[in-house]
Amino acid sequence: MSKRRPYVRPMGGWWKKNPFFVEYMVHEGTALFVAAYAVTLLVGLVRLGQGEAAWNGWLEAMKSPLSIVFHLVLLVAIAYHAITWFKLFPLTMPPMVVNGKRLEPNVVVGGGWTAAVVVALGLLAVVWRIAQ
Amino acid sequence: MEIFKADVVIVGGGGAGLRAAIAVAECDPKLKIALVSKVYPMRSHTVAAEGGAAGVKKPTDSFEYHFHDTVGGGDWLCEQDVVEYFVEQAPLELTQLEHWGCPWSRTEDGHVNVRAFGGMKIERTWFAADKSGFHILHTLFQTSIKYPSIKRFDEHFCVDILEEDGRCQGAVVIEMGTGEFTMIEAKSVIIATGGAGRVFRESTLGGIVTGDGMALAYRHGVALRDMEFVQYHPTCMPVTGLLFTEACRGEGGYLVNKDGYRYLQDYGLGPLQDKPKNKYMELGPRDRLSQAFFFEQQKGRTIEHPTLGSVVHLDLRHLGEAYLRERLPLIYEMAETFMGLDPAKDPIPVRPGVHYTMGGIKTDGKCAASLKGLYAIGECSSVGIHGANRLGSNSLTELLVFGKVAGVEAAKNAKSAAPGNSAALLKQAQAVEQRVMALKTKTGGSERISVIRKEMTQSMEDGCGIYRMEKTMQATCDKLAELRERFKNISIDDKSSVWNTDWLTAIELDYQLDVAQAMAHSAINRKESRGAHQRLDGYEQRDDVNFLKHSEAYYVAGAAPRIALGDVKITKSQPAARVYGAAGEKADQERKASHV
Amino acid sequence: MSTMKVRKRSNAPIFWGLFGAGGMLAALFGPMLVFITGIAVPLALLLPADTMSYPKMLAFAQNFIGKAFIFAIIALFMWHAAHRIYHSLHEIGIHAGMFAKLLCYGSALVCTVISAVVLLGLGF
Amino acid sequence: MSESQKIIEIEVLRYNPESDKEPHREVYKVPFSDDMSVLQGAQYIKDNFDGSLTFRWSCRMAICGSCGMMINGIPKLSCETFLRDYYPNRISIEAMAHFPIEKDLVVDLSGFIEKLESIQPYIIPREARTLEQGEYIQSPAQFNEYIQFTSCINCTLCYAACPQFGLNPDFIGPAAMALLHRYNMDSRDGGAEQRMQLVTSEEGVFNCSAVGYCSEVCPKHVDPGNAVNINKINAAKDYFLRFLSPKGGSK
Ligand SMILES: Cc1cc2nc3c(=O)[nH]c(=O)nc-3n(C[C@H](O)[C@H](O)[C@H](O)COP(=O)(O)OP(=O)(O)OC[C@H]3O[C@@H](n4cnc5c(N)ncnc54)[C@H](O)[C@@H]3O)c2cc1C
Ligand code: SF4
Ligand code: F3S
Ligand code: FES
Repeated sequence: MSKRRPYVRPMGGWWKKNPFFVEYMVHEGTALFVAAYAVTLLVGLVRLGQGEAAWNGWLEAMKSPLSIVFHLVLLVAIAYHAITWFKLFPLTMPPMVVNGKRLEPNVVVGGGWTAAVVVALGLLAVVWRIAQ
Repeated sequence: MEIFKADVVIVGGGGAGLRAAIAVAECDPKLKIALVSKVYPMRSHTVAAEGGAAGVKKPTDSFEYHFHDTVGGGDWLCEQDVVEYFVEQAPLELTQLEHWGCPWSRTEDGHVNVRAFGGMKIERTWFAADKSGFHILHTLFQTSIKYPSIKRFDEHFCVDILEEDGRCQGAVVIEMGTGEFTMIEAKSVIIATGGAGRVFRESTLGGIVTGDGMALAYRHGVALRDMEFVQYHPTCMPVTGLLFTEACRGEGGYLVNKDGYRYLQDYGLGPLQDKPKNKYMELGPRDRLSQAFFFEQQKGRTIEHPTLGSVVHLDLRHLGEAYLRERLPLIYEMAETFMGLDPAKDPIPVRPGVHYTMGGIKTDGKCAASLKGLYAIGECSSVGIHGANRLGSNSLTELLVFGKVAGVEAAKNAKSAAPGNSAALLKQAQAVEQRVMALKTKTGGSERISVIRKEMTQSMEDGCGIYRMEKTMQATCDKLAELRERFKNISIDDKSSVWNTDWLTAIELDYQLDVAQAMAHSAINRKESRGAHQRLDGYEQRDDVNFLKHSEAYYVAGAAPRIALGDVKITKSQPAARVYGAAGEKADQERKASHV
Repeated sequence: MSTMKVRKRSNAPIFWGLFGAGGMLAALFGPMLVFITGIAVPLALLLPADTMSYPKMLAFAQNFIGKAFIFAIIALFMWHAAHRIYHSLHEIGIHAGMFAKLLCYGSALVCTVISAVVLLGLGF
Repeated sequence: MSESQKIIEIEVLRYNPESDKEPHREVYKVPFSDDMSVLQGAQYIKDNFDGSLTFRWSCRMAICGSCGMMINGIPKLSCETFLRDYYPNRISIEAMAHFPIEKDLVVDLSGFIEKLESIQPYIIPREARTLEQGEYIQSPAQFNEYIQFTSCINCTLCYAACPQFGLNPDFIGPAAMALLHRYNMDSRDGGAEQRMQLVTSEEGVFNCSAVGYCSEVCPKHVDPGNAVNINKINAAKDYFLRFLSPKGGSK
């Protein structure tokens, strides 16, 4: 009979053991903040549907210091999501070929970041236009 | 003991073994094939081959040229009829590999490209960057998966072949993961276990290159032919022996001594060439280049490195980083990681190291050994194409051409041979098991395996190096006899069953000692200088009268091998002076003129 | 030897597709939206104080494009988050199985439905 | 050996299935020189201290793929990792993560080999060609589509790096997917559709959560994580478009 007795090591706490994995968990963790923001917006939307008074109440709540701090945290977390999202492009996207040459990973990432900044400023501009 | 009934058993999953397995499977899908390898097949040492595989490709080339390069390169110790067959099959086999997916490097127009190699008149080396062996091996391995009749015994270690009724009829293997034995019954047995260069100290070879199959056949009375011819590759990494492929020179690298002088021009390889020119300078054959190193060292013109010892420089700087990264990426990385230098900026210190065993299990042109039912292919075999010195890139092609031949022959034999006597075979296999187990279970030994191995490799290097002398060869023979004795007294630390590499290493060492003896005794017996066998003790010349002969070493239990001489098959190329460089070109022209 | 097992097709592409779309939207619009709705407007920075006044927002939510935008942001953010959170739970060793799956994807679904109902209720 | 010999401490995770309940650590003091690899350190231990220390190795030149280990917790080829880079600290070596340990540094690779076999890693010709017709023609652009994915040496470091494989050993994993992708991208091959079933299956690409560490540790720059992720896109296309295409995608 075989004397083999393969030993399987437990996986517990794997994500704490390597800085690479810690970073991974942090960027995965941004999802909590994305969800929190979506819920905040959803509440706003519901309030909007309930009429002007309800909506204004929501707007007031958004002005509370707690809310401001909360949104600052959201801003950081979601910005981090945006940064890492594009940083993963060389991994998650097919290679981009321009003139028969593959784009370097850092060009791809840089391109993604630039696009994100342009879109964000565009959004701000549109909102600003509408608000006038 | 487990029993597995196959039609063909192949011991060795390198390039040769895999090609043979596919050939059997394609011959007849009903034949059951057992493919045994002590490492997963894609780890076999074929994986390390860098430069490429030779086969006529260019319109300016011809079978004729490839034939003459090979026979002349082998110093006329080749079986010329076999070489003829070889050169004709080469392009077909290389194309076959392309169809199986091998990513050969290509020209801009999408055809397979060829590069220059040492001792070759025309560029005819098919290459896949500088990972040719890697790609060949992986292509073969992956292709082999297509055939359901190939049953692999990965990480199974072959400890003996079975002989019954004057026929070879199977093999006994140990499953490394459990330490358990299996008898594989088969009508045909193909040995494809690779070279034996690890009996030397500094070598380009992987740890598995221990000559197992050679020793197995040898112990069953099959001759080991031309074992004294051991190739030193001129450009190896000092200490580790890792290889810087000949393609470095094929692509235009220079070899320079401590004065920055391209010394090869002093050794009949000149005149000096700026661009790589076939058969000139750095593109001379390996034996000549390694010998030139030896003399440079004697003259005190090598570079004395504090930790690396005597070296010369392989200078690639003038080729530029971009070109080097494209054509020699592996070399570039190796220089960076292992030596911490940048080949585009620094010359690489190199010196010769043991690289290839020209000799091996004696077979006929169809890969059949003298024991019926037994075949041998690849580096462990001597089918007769390398003679006294192998030309770079002929060996990978050999794996394919003769792997296929052996597969076809073994299949034929398996279909025609009568069934064996299973009971008798099992009895034999059980005896083998007992003998091999005894090595592990015995107690009271005092010799460490590593110590014996170290003494063996050092002694082989001292006695059977690039240049040889009676006295040192004798010392090596004596040392080996002593080590054979001491081996009986080894101790094995590990007594367990699962993955007992301590035990397997001891079995390998046993094989190595046999092979080393065959080499040393063949060498001392050859009183001339030819190809890779060069003497400095009064036998500096080639002696065609007495030694245009193969050496054949026969096993004698408990004693030194018996060495006999065998005939060489000469068809169309009569022995001539072996010259390169300008002299070579002149000789070529004269030969042509005399033919007209 | 090639053995062709019959394998079960994974349904992951649906969730993965929603995850990817949401991740992309969050990366492109997320930070600026948070800034606008959560910081700039409440603090009247940069933008006029009435940027998000009831009439303006109502008009926006009644406009076809505005509706689609709001819906996409809320729903896809949720699907993105649900997918990641579900996986992370599994990764850190909380194998809540079906429960976690229901909790994560279920809340995404609930949010999606609510936002759709409200948006439709606001009329065109 | 000279007297100025440096000594490094090597801590090895050892496991003998026949006598140990679970792995334990042992420390060896190994004299070393600057050109010594971690593999040579292990060999030194085996040769001089304990012949029972067990590990795989062969080529010593980072091409056979046998010598992978966790070195200070990071999957690496021990033959191209040098002791000098850790000295004077203690260095720890351990069998590759996520695989069952057979003995000491040797892990069970049979699962990986089965995966490799399951992807049909051979040319399924797009169009037949005889040897007499010579080689297939492949333009530089076609060649560049797949060549990177041919460089995999099957060292399985990427599996030791991928937590998703650790969590679900059935996941087909990075290297096998890279090889699958290699054949799909080869202009000579027409088997992509046959291989799709595996890609889209429950063992397939969607086990990957784009951790990306596989590509990070790959010694041959195969970027297996990219192969996995590109095939998520392919699989998703197959999933949604199967109703449209006449053949109905793969079943
Ligand atoms: C660094 C290097 C570069 C080279 N470059 C070139 C080149 O550019 N061109 C060229 O033509 N040639 C080259 N060569 C030579 C060529 O690569 C080899 O001669 C050839 O690959 C040998 O192939 P093989 O199939 O005979 O053996 P291997 O590939 O060595 O395979 C041997 C097989 O036998 C198995 N085996 C051995 N013993 C046992 C046992 N006891 N039980 C079970 N299985 C066993 C092993 O597991 C392995 O699978 C090079 C060699 C080296 C070392
Ligand atoms: S993809 Fe890279 S890390 Fe993974 S097995 Fe292949 S070579 Fe090793
Ligand atoms: S690490 Fe694993 S999760 Fe994906 S990107 Fe690589 S396969
Ligand atoms: S020993 Fe071959 S890869 Fe390290």
